Amino acid sequence: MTTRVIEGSQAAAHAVALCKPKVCAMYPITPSTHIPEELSKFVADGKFDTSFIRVESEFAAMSACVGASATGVRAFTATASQGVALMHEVLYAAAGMRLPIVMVVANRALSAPINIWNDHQDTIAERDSGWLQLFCETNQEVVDTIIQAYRIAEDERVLLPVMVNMDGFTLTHTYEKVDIPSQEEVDAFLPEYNPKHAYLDPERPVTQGPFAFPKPYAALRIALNEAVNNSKDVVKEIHDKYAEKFGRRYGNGLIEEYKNDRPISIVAMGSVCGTIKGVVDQRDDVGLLRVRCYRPFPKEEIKKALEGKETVIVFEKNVALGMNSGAMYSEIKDVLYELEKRPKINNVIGGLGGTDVTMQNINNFVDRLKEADGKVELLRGDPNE
Amino acid sequence: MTTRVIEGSQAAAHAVALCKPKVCAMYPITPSTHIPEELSKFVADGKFDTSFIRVESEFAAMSACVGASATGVRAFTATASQGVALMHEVLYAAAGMRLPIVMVVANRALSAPINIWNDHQDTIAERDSGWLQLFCETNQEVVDTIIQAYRIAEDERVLLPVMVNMDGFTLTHTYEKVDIPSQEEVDAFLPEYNPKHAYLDPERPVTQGPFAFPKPYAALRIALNEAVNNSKDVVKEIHDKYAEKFGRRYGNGLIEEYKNDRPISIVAMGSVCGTIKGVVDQRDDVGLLRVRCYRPFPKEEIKKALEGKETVIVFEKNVALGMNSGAMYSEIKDVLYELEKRPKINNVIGGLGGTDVTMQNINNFVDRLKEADGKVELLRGDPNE
Amino acid sequence: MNNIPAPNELLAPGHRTCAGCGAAIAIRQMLRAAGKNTVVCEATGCMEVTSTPYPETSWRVPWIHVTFENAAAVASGVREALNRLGKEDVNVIALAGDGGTADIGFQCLSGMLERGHNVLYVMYDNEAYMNTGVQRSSSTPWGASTTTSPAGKVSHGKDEWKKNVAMIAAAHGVPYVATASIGYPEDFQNKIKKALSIKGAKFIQVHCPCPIGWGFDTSDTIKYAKLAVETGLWALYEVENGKLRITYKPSEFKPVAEYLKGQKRFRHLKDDEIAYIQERARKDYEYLERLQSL
Amino acid sequence: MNNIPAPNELLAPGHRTCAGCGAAIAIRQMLRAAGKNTVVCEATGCMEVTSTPYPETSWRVPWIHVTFENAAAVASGVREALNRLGKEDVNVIALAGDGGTADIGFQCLSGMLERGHNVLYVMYDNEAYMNTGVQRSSSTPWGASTTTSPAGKVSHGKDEWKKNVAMIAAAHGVPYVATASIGYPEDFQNKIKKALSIKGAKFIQVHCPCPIGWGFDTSDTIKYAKLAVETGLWALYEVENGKLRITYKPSEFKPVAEYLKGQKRFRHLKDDEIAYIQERARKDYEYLERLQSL
Amino acid sequence: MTEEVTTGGVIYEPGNSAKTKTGGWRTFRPNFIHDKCKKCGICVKFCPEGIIEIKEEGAVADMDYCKGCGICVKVCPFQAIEMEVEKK
Amino acid sequence: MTEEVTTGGVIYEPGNSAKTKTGGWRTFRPNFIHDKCKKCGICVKFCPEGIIEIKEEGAVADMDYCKGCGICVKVCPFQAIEMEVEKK
Amino acid sequence: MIQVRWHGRGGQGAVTAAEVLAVAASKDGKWCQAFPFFGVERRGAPVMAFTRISDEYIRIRQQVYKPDYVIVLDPTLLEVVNVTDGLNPEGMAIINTTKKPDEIALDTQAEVRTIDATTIALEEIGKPFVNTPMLGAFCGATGHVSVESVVETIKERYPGEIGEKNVKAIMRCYEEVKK
Amino acid sequence: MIQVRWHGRGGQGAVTAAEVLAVAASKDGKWCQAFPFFGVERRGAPVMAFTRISDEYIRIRQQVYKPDYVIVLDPTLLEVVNVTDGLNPEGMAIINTTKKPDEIALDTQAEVRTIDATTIALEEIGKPFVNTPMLGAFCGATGHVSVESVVETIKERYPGEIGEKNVKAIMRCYEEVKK
Ligand SMILES: Cc1ncc(C[n+]2csc(CCOP(=O)(O)OP(=O)(O)O)c2C)c(N)n1
Ligand SMILES: Cc1ncc(C[n+]2csc(CCOP(=O)(O)OP(=O)(O)O)c2C)c(N)n1
Ligand code: SF4
Ligand code: SF4
Ligand code: SF4
Ligand code: SF4
Repeated sequence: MTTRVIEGSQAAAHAVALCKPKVCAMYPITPSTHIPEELSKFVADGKFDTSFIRVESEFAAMSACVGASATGVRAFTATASQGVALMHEVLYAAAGMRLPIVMVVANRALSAPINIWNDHQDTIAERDSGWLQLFCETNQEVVDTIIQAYRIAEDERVLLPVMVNMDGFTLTHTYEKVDIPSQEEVDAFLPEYNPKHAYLDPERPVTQGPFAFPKPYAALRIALNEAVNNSKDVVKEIHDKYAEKFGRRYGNGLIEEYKNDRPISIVAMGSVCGTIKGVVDQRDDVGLLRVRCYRPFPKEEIKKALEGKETVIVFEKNVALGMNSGAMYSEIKDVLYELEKRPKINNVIGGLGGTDVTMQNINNFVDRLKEADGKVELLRGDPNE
Repeated sequence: MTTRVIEGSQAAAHAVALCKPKVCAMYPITPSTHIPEELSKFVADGKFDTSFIRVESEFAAMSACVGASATGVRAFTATASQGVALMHEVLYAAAGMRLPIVMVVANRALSAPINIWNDHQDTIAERDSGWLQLFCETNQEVVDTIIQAYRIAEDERVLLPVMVNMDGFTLTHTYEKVDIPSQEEVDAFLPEYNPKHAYLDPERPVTQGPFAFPKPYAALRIALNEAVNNSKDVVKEIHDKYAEKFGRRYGNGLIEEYKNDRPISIVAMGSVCGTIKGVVDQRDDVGLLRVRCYRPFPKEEIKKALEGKETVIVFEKNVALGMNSGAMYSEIKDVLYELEKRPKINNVIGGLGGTDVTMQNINNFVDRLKEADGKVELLRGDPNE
Repeated sequence: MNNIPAPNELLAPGHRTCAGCGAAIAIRQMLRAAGKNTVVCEATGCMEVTSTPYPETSWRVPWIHVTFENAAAVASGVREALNRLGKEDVNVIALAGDGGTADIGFQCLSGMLERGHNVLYVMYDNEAYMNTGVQRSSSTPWGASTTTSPAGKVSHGKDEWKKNVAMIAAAHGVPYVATASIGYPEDFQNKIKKALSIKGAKFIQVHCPCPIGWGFDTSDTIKYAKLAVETGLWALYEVENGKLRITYKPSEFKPVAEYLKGQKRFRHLKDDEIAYIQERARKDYEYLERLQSL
Repeated sequence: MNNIPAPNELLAPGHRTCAGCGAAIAIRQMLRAAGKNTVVCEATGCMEVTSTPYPETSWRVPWIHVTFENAAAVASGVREALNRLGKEDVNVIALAGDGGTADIGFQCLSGMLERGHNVLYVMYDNEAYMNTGVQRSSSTPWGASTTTSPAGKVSHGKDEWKKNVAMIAAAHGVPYVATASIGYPEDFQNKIKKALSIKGAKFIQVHCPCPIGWGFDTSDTIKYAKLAVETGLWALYEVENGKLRITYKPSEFKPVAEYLKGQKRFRHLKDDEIAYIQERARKDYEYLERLQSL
Repeated sequence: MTEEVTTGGVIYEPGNSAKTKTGGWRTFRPNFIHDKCKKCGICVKFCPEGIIEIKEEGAVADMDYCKGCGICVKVCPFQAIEMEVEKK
Repeated sequence: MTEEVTTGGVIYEPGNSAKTKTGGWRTFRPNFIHDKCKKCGICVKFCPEGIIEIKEEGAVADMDYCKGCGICVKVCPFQAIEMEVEKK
Repeated sequence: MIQVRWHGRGGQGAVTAAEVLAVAASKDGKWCQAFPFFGVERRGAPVMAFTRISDEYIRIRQQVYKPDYVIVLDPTLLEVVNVTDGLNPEGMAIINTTKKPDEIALDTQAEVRTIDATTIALEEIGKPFVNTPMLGAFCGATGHVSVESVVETIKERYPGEIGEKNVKAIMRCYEEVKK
Repeated sequence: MIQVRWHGRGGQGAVTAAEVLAVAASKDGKWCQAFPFFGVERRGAPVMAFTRISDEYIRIRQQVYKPDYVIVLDPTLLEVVNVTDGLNPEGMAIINTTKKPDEIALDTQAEVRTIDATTIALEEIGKPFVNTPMLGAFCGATGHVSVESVVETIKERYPGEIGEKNVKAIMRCYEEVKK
């Protein structure tokens, strides 16, 4: 283990190299680009032994990862925004084929208009795809989560691809202290990938990605749905094992509660949770529920954490156009629907296209909404708004 | 007006030709292919005067539609499934650029595994994109909705692209009686497209699709969100105008209630609603709430229609993986969250990958779930299940 | 007796191609030449849909399909993974129809060729999107009637000349590019073997008539394959390290009309249109011979 | 005095390109030749990001950007729409960098060329993904160090030869393809004008050095543009209806080392590597001359 | 059709499509006339189903799969195959 | 930066980037020596900003926008432009 | 509502027959639906298509599991497909074959009628196109759709000589099946 | 917690300086954060970067609106950027310029110090690289980070002669700014 003051992207690259993916297929896109750049340096200097495929698009990046993973090796890619969007079709295919690819997404807004800064629209748009999604708050968590991600993905109860989401710029381009585990430590935690279900090998000719008639299709979707559901326990379990070995925890691996014994609870994801914690430390009426594992959505855990709250404020960085709210707002309401006594619940959409979310903003919306119910606000990005 | 027994795709093609789009850019994919084929015949016989672009992919199809629409002409495409998925990035761009393109989607399951039959996963995955989505029950409705769609899309309060969803095979490949309006009738209803906000013309050089910094980006997203919200009234209004002129109505244009004065209400979309109506006609405990306008989601209308129900059963043809439910289930719960007395609510996911949904299936799940609360079932596709 | 049907075939019977399918013949011939130490990465299309109706498969080699447009990119990943596993000797073949190659999969192909992965890409060219019901592809010949380029009152079928995918692939500077035809199996199979013996990215375009899409009797598949070559409409050549060589030239060309006439897709063509095709075929062949002399 | 800054320019000042940007020069030269009766459809890249920071734009002609990869497809739609509006006389130019053309936008380009829309596609070739910070594209030259093909202990920079996009475009059989350089504005502008006078799909690849990405002083942009041509590494030619013509050949070639040496991206190259480039440049030019004689 | 499925839809039994006897599609059947057969193997190369084998007695097709396309009939240089209406 | 936006982000004012004076980026400035200028116009063709005009007195650059790249200095065949440190 | 199931082989026109029957029923003033079994079948493979006919508007969209009538275009199908699956015992199977009903032991309680449509087609049309002739058989055997409407539909769709020939074949089947 | 804002031009190394300061602070046992203003600036355009330094773990992620210190690498920026925007009145602005503080009327109540880092850089490094020298100025003027840690960081990053030269420039600025 070494501690370094390092950019988020570099930290991610170190973690990836420690996981030893045999194939990395990547395409540059702001703000994820420093990850392939850093990995390219490792490769050019002979420090990282991988097939680095400099693909012609993100569509090809994900396709090559699918090919590599289906051949039985660990595969990696990183992207953002339009890159995620261009992968859309292949993302669904990768999950349906049950291939444990790991992808880091440097979350960024989607066009149009084009904008290179952070929000979560890019991966929120992939929430039905069957990919697990883990959202990180700090660069340390990015490192830890990438290493956990491969183990989760490759677990036989899961066998699904995993997205590690880190906020573009706010994490990718920020330097801060990060502990980087040693290769030995990671090797001990993460064994070699040795698939039983799917690998292309003339010694054992299998067919992958066939055509399915209605009934087997439905059966395969049902099995996929179950695998995604099952992965929740695995995310938790592997987070625990990692915590045991490396001494770092993020709540219970699924959600993190920070002073969440207050009457008001903010629900949020990603790096903004740091700023929210800053606000929580300043006042005594509000706590934080951070959703770390967004897919699968840890419904029971969230319900428990929010039961008995007076007011819930869901803060999110996406708009579900046509719902006039963020995507998670409906999901949290879904979860709380069954409660005997429902909290008041409101939605704040902020940080769109990289607009800053300040402590002032957070204090203000808590003050505005603590008595409200069913209100949805969209922030314009003024620091004092 | 002429009445014909005609295949759904042909009916759609007739409606499209009546709307006189100047550019049609299309790529074949089952089960939407008969639409471009039929239009190709019209073109080859000199009956339909359009630029028919035989693009190299759906990505290009939507891109060419964007180019054409941004030049100020009506544009059309039709696709399904993987084709919708491949357009994903451009769909968001088209909405963000506020271009009133109309697209017919012959809804079909998404890979993997590959399957060519109907479910709704393809367009459900685009529900945040800013596209309006109208789901049709019959081929007559497809015709009427396409004609309405252009007028909605081009309304200055809207200026957004519209998807007309028709179930693959169940509608596209089914022959039934359809009234086809005359060209004069349609011309009178649908004036020429004459955009003020966006057209490429050297006489008035505008810049479309620029780069936006955080604050203008957020402001543009907020404006987009508002436009999507506002479109609800326009969908209703134009449906009413159409009904006045052509004498056909689909509920109030947003939702359709069928004997929905019973204690149990099934909520559903698309052609399966016909079969559900068959069941509703047979029993006296259950009614139907058909969601015709899925985006924007008509929250108030749905709330009103479901208020006071004992049990709501949301039937849908998609899985929101990681939520262990369909996407609309959470949305309906969101809508009903605010009710003082919440109905019991359950979710049935069926029809995946073209598995048949029978009256027997519907009767069975109503019987199983009428007392239940919070149950989610996935059907395997057995006709007696 | 052997209990396994067609034991020497790497594409097992029971596949659901139409009777008389030329593409099925192409794949059989290809697999015979490639042998079982081969992984096939296939794009969506007739051959994929008909050969893998879950839980059945006709493939006796490892096979993967992901989407319509990414066979070459998937193959890039498979190749690199195999190399990392020390299986450099396994052949990787990317396989797609003309639509999956010349149109929607063209970018993945171009990227794969440019990066030079040790992959052989085989384009089976039945000259339209057959799986979805005979729509025009860029590889459809000029004048052919398809469901999206139908002959009609104001249309004579497809407006554009057939896209020259093999020459475009050759312009990528890869070590080996060839055209072939199922009517000439030895030529085709030699090319497959040669390609697989060369390291780097290779491309072979094999012409395979489709009775349904072209409109002829199921028994005439090979007849039309041969006629395409004998009329000079389909030339058999290879480009090795930039050097073009015609591998088979008919001693005398038959008139293109002989090829065109029996096919439904061409039956609307008028004499002057046939003459146009004849003339262009002659010129193109001449140009090819000039390239050969370069 | 006129109140409008640079009134004769169709790209207004105030754009945010780096000082000394070669691509900005290319666009200025292009617009001068094309004139104001022109619609530009641009891909994401340096030129797009720097010229349209909402609510500002540097464009004085109608301009549209949609995504990184679809300039050619958008242009296809714009072209057809203009035709339907009776504006056949308006020029449509699709514009993209080498990444947006040779890699991620290649399929849309190929489709547009194949269908033969009356569009001129201009690829401004600064030989890497500059907007995102100098990553390797397929148009990056062999041996160049970029952030994704960095020179390092076990790497000499990019492994593959520069993709020959112009010749690949020519293999599509379009009526006009040309290469150009900002160092030779008359040649470039003549080609733009000629291309716009021809109906159908046209392609021009213009070489434009980037001081940031290549690593040289901002004042040397034109020097390197010219050196590329004078060393024979970048040939100026056009292909009209299949006929290739070199439009400018230096009377004597300078050694490639003169071009390579001042640039940071090449400074790690060893003598034998430079010799390899020299040899390949010579051969490629010879081949071009043979094609010219065809 | 079973509803038990494999993880990711992987098919582990190579070539198990041979379970499906496409011979049922046939309306005509090739009749191999062994007297005329020279065992040249040409028909083998062109059969789309890959089901013709050269046996001692001459070329033999596995009629479980033969779809009756008639290609073999046309390519045989020795008229050793004839097409007949399938009699059922 | 205003938060009032146009529908779809369309920009209606062609070339309004001229509001932004990129002259502030400059650390060096070109000095046009009109005595030496032959008005050949070569510098005009190569300036990335498009801000050199040939006036009566010779070539003149609009210093509101000149980023000081120095290209004009290098391409002028008559050494009629020199680079100086920007004095502020 | 009556439900009809058509059995044929890819390329034999079962879907067209199902559709023409719907059009004809509509001419009789009825509501109708026609659709194929949504397969990926290739030329030669067994296929199915369906027609629903009713005096009332037809809402339901489910597949047909219990047809009232089954029409088989190709006798060779009897060996590979269970054509009477789910057939209404009060209904009928109409088979194109040279055989008599009792020669083809079908597993059904419904009535079975046979007709040699291939011979009729060869004689009248000159080609073994049996899908339109079998429409005549359906009209003759069941009376659910008027043969006049079928004839009218065929004439609209195939004007001229070819239509006339088809009509002759239809009428012959119409008459013969009654016997 | 203290917050530092760096002003420079694209290419002058403001981001690197912000980062090095964070690394050095970390060597002093502090928590730190460094990040650029996330722009699309090109070479030559004005850019900003930030450093946060604290004895406590730094959670917050918002941008810096009220810096305690402002460091300006390029005097020409004073005319195009409001470098003292939001500057803590108790804080300080440190400007690389040949001028005296009172010659450059800045709109701030905070202390202003100037240093001719360009000349020092040219003399010691031989090139006008002012970002590292200005780190010395920050240490000297504020004492929030030890110059030893900055020197150590620079030596690690630029081993050999170039590092030594930088260190000399840093130390000169460190001393001179105190005067
Ligand atoms: C993105 C996408 N678009 C369209 C399709 C529909 N589709 C599947 S196969 C096919 C045609 C394949 O044509 P070709 O590649 O020529 O192969 P063939 O069917 O002729 O064998 C089409 C259009 C698809 N599966 N995915
Ligand atoms: C789908 C997608 N992938 C990646 C990007 C990120 N991106 C934007 S511009 C660019 C590089 C552009 O390179 P090039 O086309 O060569 O133009 P240049 O920047 O050099 O002018 C990249 C990688 C994007 N916008 N969209
Ligand atoms: S990076 Fe290069 S191409 Fe991009 S603006 Fe700067 S100089 Fe121009
Ligand atoms: S082609 Fe004819 S002669 Fe040759 S093996 Fe086949 S049947 Fe026998
Ligand atoms: S008829 Fe066709 S399928 Fe049958 S054996 Fe001959 S070639 Fe093969
Ligand atoms: S290049 Fe020199 S001589 Fe020519 S116009 Fe410019 S300044 Fe004058």
